[in-house]
Amino acid sequence: MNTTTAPPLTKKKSVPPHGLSPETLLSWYDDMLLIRRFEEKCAQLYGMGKIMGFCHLYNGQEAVSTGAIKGAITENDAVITAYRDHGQAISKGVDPKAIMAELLGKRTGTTKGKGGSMHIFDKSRNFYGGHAIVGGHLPIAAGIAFAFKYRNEKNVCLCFMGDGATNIGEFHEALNLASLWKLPVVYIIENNKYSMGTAVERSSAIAELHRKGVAYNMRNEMCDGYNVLEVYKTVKAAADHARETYEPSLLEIRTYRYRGHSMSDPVHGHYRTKEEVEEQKKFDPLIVFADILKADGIADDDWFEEAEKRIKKIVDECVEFAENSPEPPIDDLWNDVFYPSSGE
Amino acid sequence: MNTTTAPPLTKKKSVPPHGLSPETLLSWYDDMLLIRRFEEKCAQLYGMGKIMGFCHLYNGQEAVSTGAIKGAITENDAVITAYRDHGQAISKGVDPKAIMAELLGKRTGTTKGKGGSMHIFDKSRNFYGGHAIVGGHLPIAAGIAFAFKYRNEKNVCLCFMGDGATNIGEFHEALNLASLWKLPVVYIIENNKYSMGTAVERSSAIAELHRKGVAYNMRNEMCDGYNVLEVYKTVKAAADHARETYEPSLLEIRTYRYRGHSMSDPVHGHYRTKEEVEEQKKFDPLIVFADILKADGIADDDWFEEAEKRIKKIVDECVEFAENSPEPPIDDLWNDVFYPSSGE
Amino acid sequence: MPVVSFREALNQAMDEEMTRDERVFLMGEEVAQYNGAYKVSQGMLAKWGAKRIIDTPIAEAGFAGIGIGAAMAGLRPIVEFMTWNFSLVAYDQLVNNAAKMYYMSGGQFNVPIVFRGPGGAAHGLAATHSQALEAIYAHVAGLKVIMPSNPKDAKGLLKSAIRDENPIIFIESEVMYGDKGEIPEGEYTIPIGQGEIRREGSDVTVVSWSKILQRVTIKAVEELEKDGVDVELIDPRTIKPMDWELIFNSVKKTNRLVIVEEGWPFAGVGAQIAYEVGKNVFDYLDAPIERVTQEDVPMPYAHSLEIRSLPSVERVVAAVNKVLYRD
Amino acid sequence: MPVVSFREALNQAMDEEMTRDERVFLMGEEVAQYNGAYKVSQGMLAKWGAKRIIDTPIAEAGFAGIGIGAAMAGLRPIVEFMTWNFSLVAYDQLVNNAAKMYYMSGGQFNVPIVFRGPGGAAHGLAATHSQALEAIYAHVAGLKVIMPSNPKDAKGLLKSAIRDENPIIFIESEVMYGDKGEIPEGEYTIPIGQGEIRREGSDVTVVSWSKILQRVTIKAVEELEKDGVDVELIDPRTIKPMDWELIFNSVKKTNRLVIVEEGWPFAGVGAQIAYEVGKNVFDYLDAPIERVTQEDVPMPYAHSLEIRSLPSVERVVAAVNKVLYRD
Ligand SMILES: Cc1ncc(C[n+]2csc(CCOP(=O)(O)OP(=O)(O)O)c2C)c(N)n1
Ligand SMILES: Cc1ncc(C[n+]2csc(CCOP(=O)(O)OP(=O)(O)O)c2C)c(N)n1
Ligand SMILES: [Mg+2]
Ligand SMILES: [Mg+2]
Repeated sequence: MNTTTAPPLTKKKSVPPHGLSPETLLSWYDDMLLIRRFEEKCAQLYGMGKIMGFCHLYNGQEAVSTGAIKGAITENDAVITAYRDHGQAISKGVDPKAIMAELLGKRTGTTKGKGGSMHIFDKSRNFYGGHAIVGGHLPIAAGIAFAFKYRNEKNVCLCFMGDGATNIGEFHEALNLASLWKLPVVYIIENNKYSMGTAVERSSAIAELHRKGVAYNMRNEMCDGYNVLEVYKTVKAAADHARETYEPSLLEIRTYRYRGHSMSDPVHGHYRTKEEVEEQKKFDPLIVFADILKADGIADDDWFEEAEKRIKKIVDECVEFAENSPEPPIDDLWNDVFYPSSGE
Repeated sequence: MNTTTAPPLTKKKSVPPHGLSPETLLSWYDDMLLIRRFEEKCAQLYGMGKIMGFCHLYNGQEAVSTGAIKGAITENDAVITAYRDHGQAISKGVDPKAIMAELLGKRTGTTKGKGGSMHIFDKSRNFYGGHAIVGGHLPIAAGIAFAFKYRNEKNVCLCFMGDGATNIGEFHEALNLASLWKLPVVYIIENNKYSMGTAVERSSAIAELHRKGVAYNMRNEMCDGYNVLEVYKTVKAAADHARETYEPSLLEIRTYRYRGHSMSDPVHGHYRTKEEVEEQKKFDPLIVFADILKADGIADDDWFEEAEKRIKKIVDECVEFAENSPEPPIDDLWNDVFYPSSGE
Repeated sequence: MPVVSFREALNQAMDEEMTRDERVFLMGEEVAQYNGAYKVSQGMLAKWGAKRIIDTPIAEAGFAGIGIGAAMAGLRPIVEFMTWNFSLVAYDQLVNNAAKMYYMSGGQFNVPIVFRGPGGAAHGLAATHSQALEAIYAHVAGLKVIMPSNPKDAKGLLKSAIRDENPIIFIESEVMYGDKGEIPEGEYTIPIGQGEIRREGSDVTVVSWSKILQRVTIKAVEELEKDGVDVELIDPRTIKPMDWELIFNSVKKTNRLVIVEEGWPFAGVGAQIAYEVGKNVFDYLDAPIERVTQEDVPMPYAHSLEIRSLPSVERVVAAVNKVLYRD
Repeated sequence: MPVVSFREALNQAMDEEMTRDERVFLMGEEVAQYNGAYKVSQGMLAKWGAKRIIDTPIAEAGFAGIGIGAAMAGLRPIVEFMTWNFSLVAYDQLVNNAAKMYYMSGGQFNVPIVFRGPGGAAHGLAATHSQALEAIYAHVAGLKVIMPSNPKDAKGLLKSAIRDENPIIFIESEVMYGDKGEIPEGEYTIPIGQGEIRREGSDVTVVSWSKILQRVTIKAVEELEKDGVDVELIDPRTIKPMDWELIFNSVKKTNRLVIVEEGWPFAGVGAQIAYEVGKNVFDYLDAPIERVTQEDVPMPYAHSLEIRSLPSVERVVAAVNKVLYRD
């Protein structure tokens, strides 16, 4: 079995769906570009030893985060993901300054320096983290959706996972329960072809990961993750379906990670060739989307130059903010273990 | 979703597969009858307080154990199952005297009184237990098959589980690994319609449980578990396939449990009606098989009368043996914790 | 005062809290249609309906995680484990998600959830089904562990647990479900972290909890009383946070301590109590602290072996006599 | 004597045992093609091939269970957890199957298997990835727990573990993998259950193990030495079974004990050591036993908080001074 069943990589000009204003589309490009530049800065800072621990970058997968989160859902919808979480946090509207401060372990970080790169949380944005035990957040996503339904709210929960996460037991339990109980959750597999150094076909008995939904009688689809518009359409349909019927979906979005698994993993070597990575970069989601925007006359070269400047400034501000932020006071070590209970 | 997709209950005369001698068929009937009478005796002894703890009886499911174990596999093949394990142990040739002694907590029991009803083991018969944590033995079964393949042996491992066990994470992990690595294991779901008091359609998002194999690209089939010959054919095909190709199968065998989940659970009440149970008993595997044997002129009424006497005698001997066996000495408490290691 | 069974006390606590707060719901295997494997949720489906009394498939990690997610999103789940033995397949959810979420999120997402069910040995359930697991939960930062020994404490503490804003490990005992006891009229709660002196005494302090306290330790204390030994018996009720002052003050008075627990000895809860007492009231100790625990073996099935493996009246009496240097 | 890294020592142990016994194989995430997430299995796939060096999907319960089944069926698996944090999703397999199988089967199916990988905190991995879990494994009847602190012990003990007929929990440390140390020429093993006196001394006994011993306790001992304090430093090397005699005899000599461990305080391994010493050499103790442990909180990310949460040289020195009544 192999993954050639992936939709052919395509730069084909796909017309923006009806009802999306140029402003909206451009804001999506900004989001993707911000994620890209933000991550490049992270790599720098990690190299300088300013970011510690594990740091998993999102380069190459931006269209998934932007199309699904910034594009397909609303403020009140929830997002939960794994440890490769900077991109989704940004798309959900989490202040990039606070994310950068978190990475530097500062008191102004998203979790006051407690969680670090793998555990970004922002309750005000309905961003539920940032989870580092593979598969551990899949039932939590169903639980968030359970709460929405319990309160008769029409919100949905988007849950992102990697291809490797589809092989762990909690995937099975969470999807069966979500389907059995009709919980408004959209499970999104970001299939970037590898789980650390293990190719999909070496870890899953079926390579068409969305087909795992069949075992749960769950609506399932696959789409091209290089094209933000395709991602938007696919996720929007699933989210709307969940909103109307409470029925969950399992989506497989084919994408690719340009960097190593984490900062300690080389870009290529043991498990993939330099050629493979270069080949993939021809379908860079930023380029694919830029081509569409140009072809549709929504943006010209000047605009893209401006965008680079605008985004660079934001990233610089993030670093400045983070660098100038205070360390957490030592007393914080003993805070936030237990929420003070009025109960008793 | 409901379970009406089950094969229609049938007493249809199915011709014994070619190559099965009358002696063989009659030995199967003996095996089924022994299990039935053995379990009835267990119920009595439990009522008298001689058997302690949880005791899960097999009445109604005999055709599965006999057809699959006594029928379809050989001495060198391995069997592993859950806590409803007396029947499979008997079919695998474990001495019923030792099983009964175990239930009475005697030193002569299958595990010297250490394991009890839920943990029957017999290494000499390649009977790997008797496991009481739902789903916990599914990866172990794959591991036994792994060892067979590692040593280039042509044995297979039969792994029995209940319908409820298909919803737990280890089902997913074990089946994916067995298929991915081509391990010679046959997973058999004994779908008796209920997981304790929970009907299949209230616990699984799909009621056709064998279809879960699709998610693992695993050979999967369903068969009528009331007819020992159908069970034999289906399991034999899967076991032979595993022997030849190392490829696993997932079999769903539709059956029914006449008694409560365990001795503390009433036969009917909360989750099923008296009528349902009575209706099911019309398709008692012993009756179904007896009709076939008579129709084929392999056995007559006298033979069946004889069989009852023969089996009753065996069961009486089991009880006598168990009753007269010694309790384990207190020192046994501290034995068998660690195997004495020469290693260091 | 009304007399109710342990089972009814738990049922009342859940029922009253569900009345008080519509965010509270109960989820677990066989809790609804079957009225509970041990009938603790008797009648609750009929009264509250399938929205709030929910049967689950056998998927402990899955429904524990759903409870955690629901709690993060504003609900207050009660998750029943049919027995605590089955929580081991959900251990990661409790340790990495329930216990750490509030801290990891920098104080944003607290997890108000109660995990409850029977723990310890019953009779003849053997190794996989007879585990007293309080130590492996109390060891984990971010969890509170409660183990009541009687209906009054069970109801009062379960109500406090349901109202608590944090994840709670609430361990009962299936052999105690039928125990009857008086409970106060009407509404009451018992604070988490507050132990109780079950019997005042001056000769020796004995700390014990849950079923072993009720089934073994109390009997031993009665025997010792006949024998002229005046035991101060302490039921901590909450294992973590432990009511240290209560224990320290008692030992200051008696100068001797015996700890009786059902769990395995190595790094058990009693080891922590022994360490804290040794550290904090060292100068008051007139004898080495003794512990009575389960033998360091998996639980056997045979009755004679099972009872020998668990703490017994004889072993408790012997331990008390030892710290009193009597023989 | 050859000098090798901790990583190489482990690699040699596995390689030598695979040469000695063809039933031995290695299984885990990224152990083969990637040569190990931390390169402990460097070169092993190339040498032994895919039959005996096996990459697994992310399914810890699944492959731990496969290892257990293979061991029951006559093989001798080494199962690597990328880190011990991930063993929590397989906890039931280790506790209910690996630990209990031999006993439950009445002495028929022993489980000769080694579960190994790095434990404890590294740098900035935060709450889910920084857990020292020895206590929750040592608590369980039927498991042996080994925690070497240097290349020599790592190799000798891993070889003994692989040859042992029982399930072994073998906990390493990713920050120690690069540590270099002398090892004996050629074939050698170190017995499970045998501690080592790392430094003889007369004033106070300090028991510590694994990374904390190597990174923190030794430094503290050096500082104390300058300060004229003569510490007897003991590395138990095996957590369970613990080498009690070695510790008791040392305390009989020094009359004082400090235990330094990375894990959480409540019902940690140190609590058991404190209890055993208090019980067995009570009359020799001239001061309350002190423990230095991780703070009772989940691990934070920020460096300053992380180092404050873990045992430090300052805290160890302070504890030693305390039991010596110095200030
Ligand atoms: C239960 C568990 N096992 C192992 C790990 C170590 N680990 C972290 S990420 C990872 C690979 C995950 O790959 P995938 O799910 O495809 O996500 P990706 O990194 O490609 O985004 C592994 C094995 C873990 N965090 N949790
Ligand atoms: C992990 C786990 N959860 C819960 C239980 C309690 N339990 C024992 S048997 C059972 C029902 C199993 O039903 P099924 O798998 O259909 O097998 P059957 O009893 O019908 O043969 C449950 C919930 C358990 N033993 N293990
Ligand atoms: Mg991936
Ligand atoms: Mg069933």
